Amino acid sequence: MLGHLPYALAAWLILWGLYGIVTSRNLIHLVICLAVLQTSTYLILLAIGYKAGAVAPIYADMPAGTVAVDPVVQALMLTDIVVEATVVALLLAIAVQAHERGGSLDPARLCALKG
Amino acid sequence: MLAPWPVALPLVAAAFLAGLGDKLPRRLADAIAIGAAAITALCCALLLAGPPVVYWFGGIQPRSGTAIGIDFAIDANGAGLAVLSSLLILAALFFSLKYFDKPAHMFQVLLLVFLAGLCGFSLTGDLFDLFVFFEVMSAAAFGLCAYKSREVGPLQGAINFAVTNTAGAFITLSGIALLYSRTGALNLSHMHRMIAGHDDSLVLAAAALVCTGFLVKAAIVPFQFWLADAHAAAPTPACIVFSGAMVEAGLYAVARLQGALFGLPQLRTPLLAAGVATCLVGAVMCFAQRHLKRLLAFSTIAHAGVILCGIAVLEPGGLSGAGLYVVGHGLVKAALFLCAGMLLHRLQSIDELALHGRGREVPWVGVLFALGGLLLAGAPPTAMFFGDGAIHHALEAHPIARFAVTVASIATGAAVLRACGRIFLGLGPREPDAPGGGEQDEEPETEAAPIPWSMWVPAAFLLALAIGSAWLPREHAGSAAARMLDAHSWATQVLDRAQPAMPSPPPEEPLAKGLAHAALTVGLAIALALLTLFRKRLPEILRGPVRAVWNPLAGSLRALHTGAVGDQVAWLTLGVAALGASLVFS
Amino acid sequence: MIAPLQWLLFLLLAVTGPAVVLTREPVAQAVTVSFYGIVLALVFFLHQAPDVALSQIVVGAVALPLMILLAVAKVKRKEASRK
Amino acid sequence: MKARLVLFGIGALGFAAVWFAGARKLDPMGSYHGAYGEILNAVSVPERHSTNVVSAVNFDYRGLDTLGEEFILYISVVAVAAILRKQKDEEEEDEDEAPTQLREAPDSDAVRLFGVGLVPVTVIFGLYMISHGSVSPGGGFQGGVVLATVPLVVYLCAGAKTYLRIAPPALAKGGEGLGAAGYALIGCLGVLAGKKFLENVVPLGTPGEAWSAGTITLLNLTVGVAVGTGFVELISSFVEELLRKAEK
Repeated sequence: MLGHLPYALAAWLILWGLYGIVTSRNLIHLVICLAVLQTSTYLILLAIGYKAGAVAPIYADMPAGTVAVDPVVQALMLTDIVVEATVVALLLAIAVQAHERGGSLDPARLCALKG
Repeated sequence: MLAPWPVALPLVAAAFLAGLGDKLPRRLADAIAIGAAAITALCCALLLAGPPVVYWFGGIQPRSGTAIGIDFAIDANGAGLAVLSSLLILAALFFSLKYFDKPAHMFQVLLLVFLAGLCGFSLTGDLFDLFVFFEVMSAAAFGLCAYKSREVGPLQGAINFAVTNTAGAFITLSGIALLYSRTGALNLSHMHRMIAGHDDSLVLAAAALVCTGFLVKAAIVPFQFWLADAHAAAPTPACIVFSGAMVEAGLYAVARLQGALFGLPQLRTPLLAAGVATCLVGAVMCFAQRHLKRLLAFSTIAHAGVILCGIAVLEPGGLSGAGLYVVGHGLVKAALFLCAGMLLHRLQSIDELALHGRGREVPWVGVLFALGGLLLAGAPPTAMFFGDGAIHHALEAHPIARFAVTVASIATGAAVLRACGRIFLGLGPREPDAPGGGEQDEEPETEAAPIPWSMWVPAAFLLALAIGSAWLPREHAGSAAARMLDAHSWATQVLDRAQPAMPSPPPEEPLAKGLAHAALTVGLAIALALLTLFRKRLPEILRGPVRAVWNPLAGSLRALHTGAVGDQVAWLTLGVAALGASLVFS
Repeated sequence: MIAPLQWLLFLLLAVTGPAVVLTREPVAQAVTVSFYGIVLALVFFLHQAPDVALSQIVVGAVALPLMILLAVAKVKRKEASRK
Repeated sequence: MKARLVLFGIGALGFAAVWFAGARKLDPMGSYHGAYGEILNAVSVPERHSTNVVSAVNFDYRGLDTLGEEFILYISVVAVAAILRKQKDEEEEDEDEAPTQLREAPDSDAVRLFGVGLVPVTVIFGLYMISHGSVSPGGGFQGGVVLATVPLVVYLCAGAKTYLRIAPPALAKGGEGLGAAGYALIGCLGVLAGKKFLENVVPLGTPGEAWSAGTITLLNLTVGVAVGTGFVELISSFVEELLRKAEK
């Protein structure tokens, strides 16, 4: 059962991220909550590809055949991290611009402004 | 050999344009963008005409049944969606030539990357690659939506769009991770072999999570709230691709995953229920709009519901109907959006009531618009007409879904025809300019000017294509749909390099039945449009009960569409939970 | 078998994640999210994912907080010039 | 807000229940045994001469994903620049606004000295990471971000004018396009050689050395260029108006 705790932790982070977005009154804060939501996916991937007692999949100083953890999930996590960084940058830019045009970072007030 | 180009070509062109765009003469930059999209369309069309192909990137073939590289597994459905996308992007590129006052090569770059994302998304045979291209498409779409960054509306729409879709995408990714842990594979066919026959709660929960992101993109109830805010505010050339191809891409992914990977009959009930709800919500909301682009956006939601109903029966008949419907709907809806864009360009407004009678200045736009409305209601001859018939045929055993699909056709057609009658014929009384529920007129992108050829030609071209699509080989679509749902034959082709025979197409609905049905929906749509326009002339005894039902119905639905991103994400959470619970706990 | 240090880090994640969400002030959040990013990177490093840990450090602990601060600074500049 | 929280609460409970029902069927953490990873761990050194298997997966076996990833980054940078750009007419209006403080070089010699010392170390570290992506942890992405911090350090230690001198906007933009297009063009090399797109057709070299693993190293390089210039452009987009003033 203990080995399943990382998966529960991932769900915990997903729900906190969603909670943050649902209750946010500031777009910059909201975007960071989205980033927290995303970190949960790193955790699931990490937990899935981990093998107890194995080494990192880097064979520079290791004989071939040494047991290593799954390299695929790590490749997926790298892609995931880049996606996170860029989506966050894009959303922050939109938020800043919305503040510039609408004078507020509060999603509720922007909504009202739009009419 | 053609397989990589629909992705590689637009990307290289986009990078080239973005790096050098402001140094090149405007004409040359335009030519490069349009040329790249045209060649992409050609490549996809050749792929569509050929048999299903599997292309392994890097030449990395599967080893003893284990896929190691990434493949494009191309069939008629995927290639067809890619052709549709590239045609719409082509129309968007033409339309945008004179749409912005300033040179818009950044807009072209965004469109080209969007195209590459759509193509990769429709062709790939790898689950994680599907997610990557989904994000390519999304990132470009967010940029397109916020392109008019001087107004609050588009920015607010882009925030709702980006936040809900990104949250959905991460939920999809968590589902992908769960599936990976079970199967140790990412190739769709390989994964299918690992989970076939083991549909325990892990696979069911993962299926719900994976589908969520795509259903958000497809604007299926209760994930639909973002769509109208984004589609109505985005620049018109972007709208046509959003409504005509992006929403459909989400549905395509659901069908593809069900066909090649899950094969879960349990998905039928929740998807049908969601489809019915989407048809009805979209129909009511569409009819209640006066902002033309919002009206068209909500009609897209209704039609997405129709397509989902076709997919959800999980039978070749319904799926091939959905495929034809996607083609017809995409072309018609894109033409309608272009008409709305021309009105905005020429008359500087997009509000149905404010434009009362003013459309007489541009009668040709009216003709295109009316034609689009009739085709949207299901009039022959388009692929949409045949698709509608096939979906009805497949829904024989589901009377509620049939009813919802019919309502969606009638209401959306009637809404477009009503707007058409009011704007271009000046029908009906001039309405008092009541502050309409949350819709503001849109700031035009240009000074009022005559409509250039680069705007009306794409619209007419798309409608002509829509009519031409009636002659698409329907048996081909039918057997492609049967093939799409046959995970086993996919797996032998992808992993064992066998070339399985094409299955025979499902039986078709008799044409007479389809024509009778179309006459009914189109007739009712016209009648409904006229009744709404001249409702003041009806006796109060008829108007009273209608008002008593309609006003609270439309009012409460409108009240749910608050446009607040927090509400939308709360609905999203509820939607995932409902979808997951209906699969896992049934 | 998972060592106590790993459990400790997981616990830290379970606490700092909500802490980032509950920090409502963006500048303060840039600090908490940076800390959270470092904890994540440590988790990755301990679980034999050095490549990912490096990415996480450069993105989660440097680039992300930096972008937040830039965005906040731009918003503040605008507000100052409005007054 | 209250209705929203109730809605979310129900959804969250349902989500947790679905997640629990699914995740309890997972193998506990630490017991991975998938065939995919095992095969890749076994073949990537002999086949691709890349001792960093993650790099081999990212840039070779699953190279198409990284092409997509590269363009996600690229298009986001383009979109950020398009969204935050200012129109000419607005800039003139802005002239009347309260003067915003321009970042000049700091007075303290210690800060400048620190910057001077930091820059070469960062550059070398970044370049090492990019070029050794196929050997040891790191690669184009991580190295690119590290390199992108160099202009930032310059901006903080030597002011906006020097920043513009070492990272002129045209260079950043061109470098970005070059890096992004470069990935796709290296992919085309395979087709030119009569093989498949993204096929590793460049001589592989000796495992463990910097320029080994064929296209993996080349692709790392293009990613390094694209990511480095991309992040510089992102930063520039956010401080655009300050840079404009420095230019005048």
